[in-house]
Amino acid sequence: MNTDKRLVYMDHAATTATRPEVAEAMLPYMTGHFGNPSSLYDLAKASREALEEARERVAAAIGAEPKQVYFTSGGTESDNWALKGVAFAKKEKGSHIITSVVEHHAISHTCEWLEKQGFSVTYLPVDRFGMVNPADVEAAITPETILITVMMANNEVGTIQPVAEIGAIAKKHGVLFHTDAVQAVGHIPVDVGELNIDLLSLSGHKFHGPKGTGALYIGPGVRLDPLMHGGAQERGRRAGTENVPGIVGLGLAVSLAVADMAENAERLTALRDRLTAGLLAIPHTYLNGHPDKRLPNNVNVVFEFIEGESILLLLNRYGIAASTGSACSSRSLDPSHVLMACGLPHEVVHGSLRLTLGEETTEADVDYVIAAVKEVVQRLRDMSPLTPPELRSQSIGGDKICITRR
Amino acid sequence: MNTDKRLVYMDHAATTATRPEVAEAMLPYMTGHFGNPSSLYDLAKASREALEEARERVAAAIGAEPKQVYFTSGGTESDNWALKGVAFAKKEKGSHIITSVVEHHAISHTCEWLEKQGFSVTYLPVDRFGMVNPADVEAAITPETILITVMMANNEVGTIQPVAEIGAIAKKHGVLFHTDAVQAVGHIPVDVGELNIDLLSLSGHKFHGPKGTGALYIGPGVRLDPLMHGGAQERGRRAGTENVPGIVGLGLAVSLAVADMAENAERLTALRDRLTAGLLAIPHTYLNGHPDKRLPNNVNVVFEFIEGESILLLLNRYGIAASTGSACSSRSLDPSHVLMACGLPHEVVHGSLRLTLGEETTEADVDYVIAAVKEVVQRLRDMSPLTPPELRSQSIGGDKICITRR
Amino acid sequence: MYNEKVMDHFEHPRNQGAIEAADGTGEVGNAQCGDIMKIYLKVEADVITDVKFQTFGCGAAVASSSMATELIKGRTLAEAWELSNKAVAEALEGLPPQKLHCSVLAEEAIHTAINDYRTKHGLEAWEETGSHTH
Amino acid sequence: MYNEKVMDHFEHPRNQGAIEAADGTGEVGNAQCGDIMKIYLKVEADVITDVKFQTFGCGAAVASSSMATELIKGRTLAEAWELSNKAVAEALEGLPPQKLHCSVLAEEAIHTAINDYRTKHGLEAWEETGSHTH
Ligand SMILES: Cc1ncc(COP(=O)(O)O)c(C=O)c1O
Ligand SMILES: Cc1ncc(COP(=O)(O)O)c(C=O)c1O
Repeated sequence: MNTDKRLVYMDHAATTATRPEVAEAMLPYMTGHFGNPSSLYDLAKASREALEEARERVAAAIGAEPKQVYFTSGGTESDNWALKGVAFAKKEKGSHIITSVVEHHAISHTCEWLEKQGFSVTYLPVDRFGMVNPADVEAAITPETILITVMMANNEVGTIQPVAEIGAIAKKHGVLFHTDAVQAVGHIPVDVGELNIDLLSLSGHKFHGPKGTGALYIGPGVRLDPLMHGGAQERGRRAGTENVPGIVGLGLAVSLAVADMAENAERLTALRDRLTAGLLAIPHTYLNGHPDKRLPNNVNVVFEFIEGESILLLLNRYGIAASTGSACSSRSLDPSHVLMACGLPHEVVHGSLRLTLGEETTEADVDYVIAAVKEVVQRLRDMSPLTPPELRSQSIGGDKICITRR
Repeated sequence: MNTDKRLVYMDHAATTATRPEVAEAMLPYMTGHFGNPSSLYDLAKASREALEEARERVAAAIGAEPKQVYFTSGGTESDNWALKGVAFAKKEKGSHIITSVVEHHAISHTCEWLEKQGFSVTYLPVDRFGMVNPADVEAAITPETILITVMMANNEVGTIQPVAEIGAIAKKHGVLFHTDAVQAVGHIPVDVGELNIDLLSLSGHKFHGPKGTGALYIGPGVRLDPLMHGGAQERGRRAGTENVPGIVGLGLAVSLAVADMAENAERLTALRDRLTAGLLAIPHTYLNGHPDKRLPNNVNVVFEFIEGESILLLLNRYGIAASTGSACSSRSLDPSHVLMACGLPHEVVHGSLRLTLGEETTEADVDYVIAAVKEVVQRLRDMSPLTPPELRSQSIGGDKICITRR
Repeated sequence: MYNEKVMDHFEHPRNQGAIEAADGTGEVGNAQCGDIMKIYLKVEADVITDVKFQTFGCGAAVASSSMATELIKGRTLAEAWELSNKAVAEALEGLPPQKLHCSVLAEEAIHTAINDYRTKHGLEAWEETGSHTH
Repeated sequence: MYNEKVMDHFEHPRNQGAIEAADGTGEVGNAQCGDIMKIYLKVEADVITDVKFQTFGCGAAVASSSMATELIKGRTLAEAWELSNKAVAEALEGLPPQKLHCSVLAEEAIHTAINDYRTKHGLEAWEETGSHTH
């Protein structure tokens, strides 16, 4: 086993480090300018101004107006708010929601809960690349439909959905359109106007902003109940003392992410493709998600005959941080619903590996990961009862696993 | 006008500065140990351990077990979750909730929303000190009652409710008991066991912890629906990537607050009483809230004939940060529902001033504030058409206001 | 929350006080809503030679009273009648939306004071046109 | 998530591999659930003289296989039959609750292999008592 103590973080879709300059920008609002922004004394002025500057920054990043941006505690809250908020506000008008089978649990579990409250939900299928067909969206619309929610980019397989087409359909039928853009904002261009988006969720820690911060874009004329009832913060729509330091960090992080986005995306796409090619050179390995309509930083593959948690544990020994859709590594013990929805058989889903790159990822990292994965996959295939003989390693001794022949 | 640029922060019930050592403790979890705690690679270990250490600290502060503590984004979320969570989980069993008229809006507005969803809510009255009568709680219980929610200490008038008695009644009748302890934790002793509490809300920024952090204590056997659906974080009860730095800060802050609590409370009580006495020496001035069953740091008075926003604006010129229950300073333009509930007439409510002290408050601060308030009250009374002649100042010239006689 | 002009008029109110034996007075608002404004007029030959105010209310209420009295001092009653709440708010370089009603109060207090003067002098009260800008 | 003992057995699995012409083999689990364990036994005079495993599964599955094979090596079949999943988990100094089923799998794989040996040798298969500790 390789004992190189290099650290290669390839789980940027899970979370990212807060940029040092973002953390630094937050500090003054923790200890010094700590005033409650809604107070009228001078101490509150700095927090109030910082709040509004952050709102402008988030708005600019998604082509919105500042007053359409509402701060939340993260992507999960934004998703819950959008869905429950619209559902409860519109329940007199209708009770049907359209979504897809590849949404994040923040959407799908919310939909399931709403079903228990009497709403009906259509879960649209996807093709083998994880892509929703806009025609399916249109076909699912009924007079009862109050909301369509389809994510902008998938967190597991990286597939970018045809959001513009879905937005146009929603508009044509006068149905509200929400998109979970948690994996998209800061990574690919997002413009709520061009895409006909009524509601959009984003989360700070996915683009080197602070954890526990997010926002919901609410377009003009959209009515929704609060998820957080209480004080009159956020123009009465989202109660709770504002997390000013977090919001400042979110604002700065999104600005920085968007500023470097095009350049970064180009570099990451090249690295992504290099990594993909390297991994697909391993026999019985397949790419998940769309070959090119995908996030610039996402690689997701399956290796036949082996299980993902084992892959992660061994990669960890190489200092590589990654993720899998295997049931064994999820707390719910269910295999990835996204990979299943793409048509992968159960047993293969367990052998998936997601590697998501970031700004600091280098070509050397990619090559190191390719080499490590090769070793790990071989080692586990040697151990697996499923591996066909021709894939087993013949080497004996060393740290390698050897097949006992008697 | 006094131009002394001293800064006296007396709005600790609104929010507090994050302690420098708390902010410092958070930093490593932003930039270095940023791993998602649910991942299985080494990078996640530090965040996971920090999370569990914080959970132990919060649990210790309220006499709970770590596994009964669930992290949230603040007091508002905890309140919303407790109420909506129990309501939706128990709606088959019953649909009646008991609360008081002096709750924070995070409770009262949530109750109003639940009424729209078909639940019925009893809003118990309070006496002139803002105190709920436990006998009223017992009398309000019906076979339909699923939840009693009464706050531990009031954020406006500081009155400490008879939570132990209410808890005992709830237990006797087998009804769940939630308490909003946002103003209590870190300020007065709280023990969920002794008080028979099933659910308890707390918020980090009220005891020098970070904004955007909070927790909900959920006692054994309590069933409630999630407010945040999504990932399996917080043992599947509260979804969303954990705000590790915030949680670390919350944990440290609550430990520090509780460690100094008894000592601080004693010192603050003396300062509070000195401030109260100084202010009550102003004619036509009355204390709001309970004379001694009140938070050690809370002073709330009304001055007849003048309006609170004006008081705050002038105090701000003295560098004093305070708050009022006047409608004019609330975004909703409603006067304090708490003061109204205590039986104060509308016109008097507008003249209320809340001063909430903190660790750094000195006797000199208190004396300075007394002197400043005297000047401000006189100045505004001189301007008011309601002020009886004997209360008007006779002085002419200077920065004082003079009555024109022709 | 308030701009500098408003804060200046709040902190250094012009014409604050009462006029004993005023020729016209007008009091509007009520304590329940948190705003009472009282205007005192001294009138000579149809011209407002002096004006004072007393106000119970928020910063915007005080500033509106101060500005409104400044704007009508030395004007004829007819001119003063034309002073709109909008003009008061504009002279203050803007008020927060939820505080515009304070400028309305100033307009109403002046109207009430003028009509008090008119009726005391046997003249017909002028009628409100009811075109406040909120 | 896993303790050091588990990680040690996962990273350095004992008795991993296959035995050609084994006297008894047992395969349990299925790929759909993400766990398959296969045990190979070499038996001489009722004693397990050699044992190997192949496992498709998570860290706990591999570690359980490794530990279970260690525990039965050199034991009689009757002794090996008595090995409970609990004993495997304890020997590993504990498994996360959601991973206890991996130790059950190891117990089952051994039972299957033993009965394979027994039936091949014309003996009656032993019966499961069904007392796994989950
Ligand atoms: C697509 C998607 N939606 C929602 C979320 C939830 O965001 P958060 O964990 O910030 O609440 C995530 C990430 O976890 C995500 O990838
Ligand atoms: C009694 C009480 N409950 C709830 C809250 C809401 O807490 P937060 O603003 O942290 O959401 C507050 C403070 O604002 C409060 O004082």
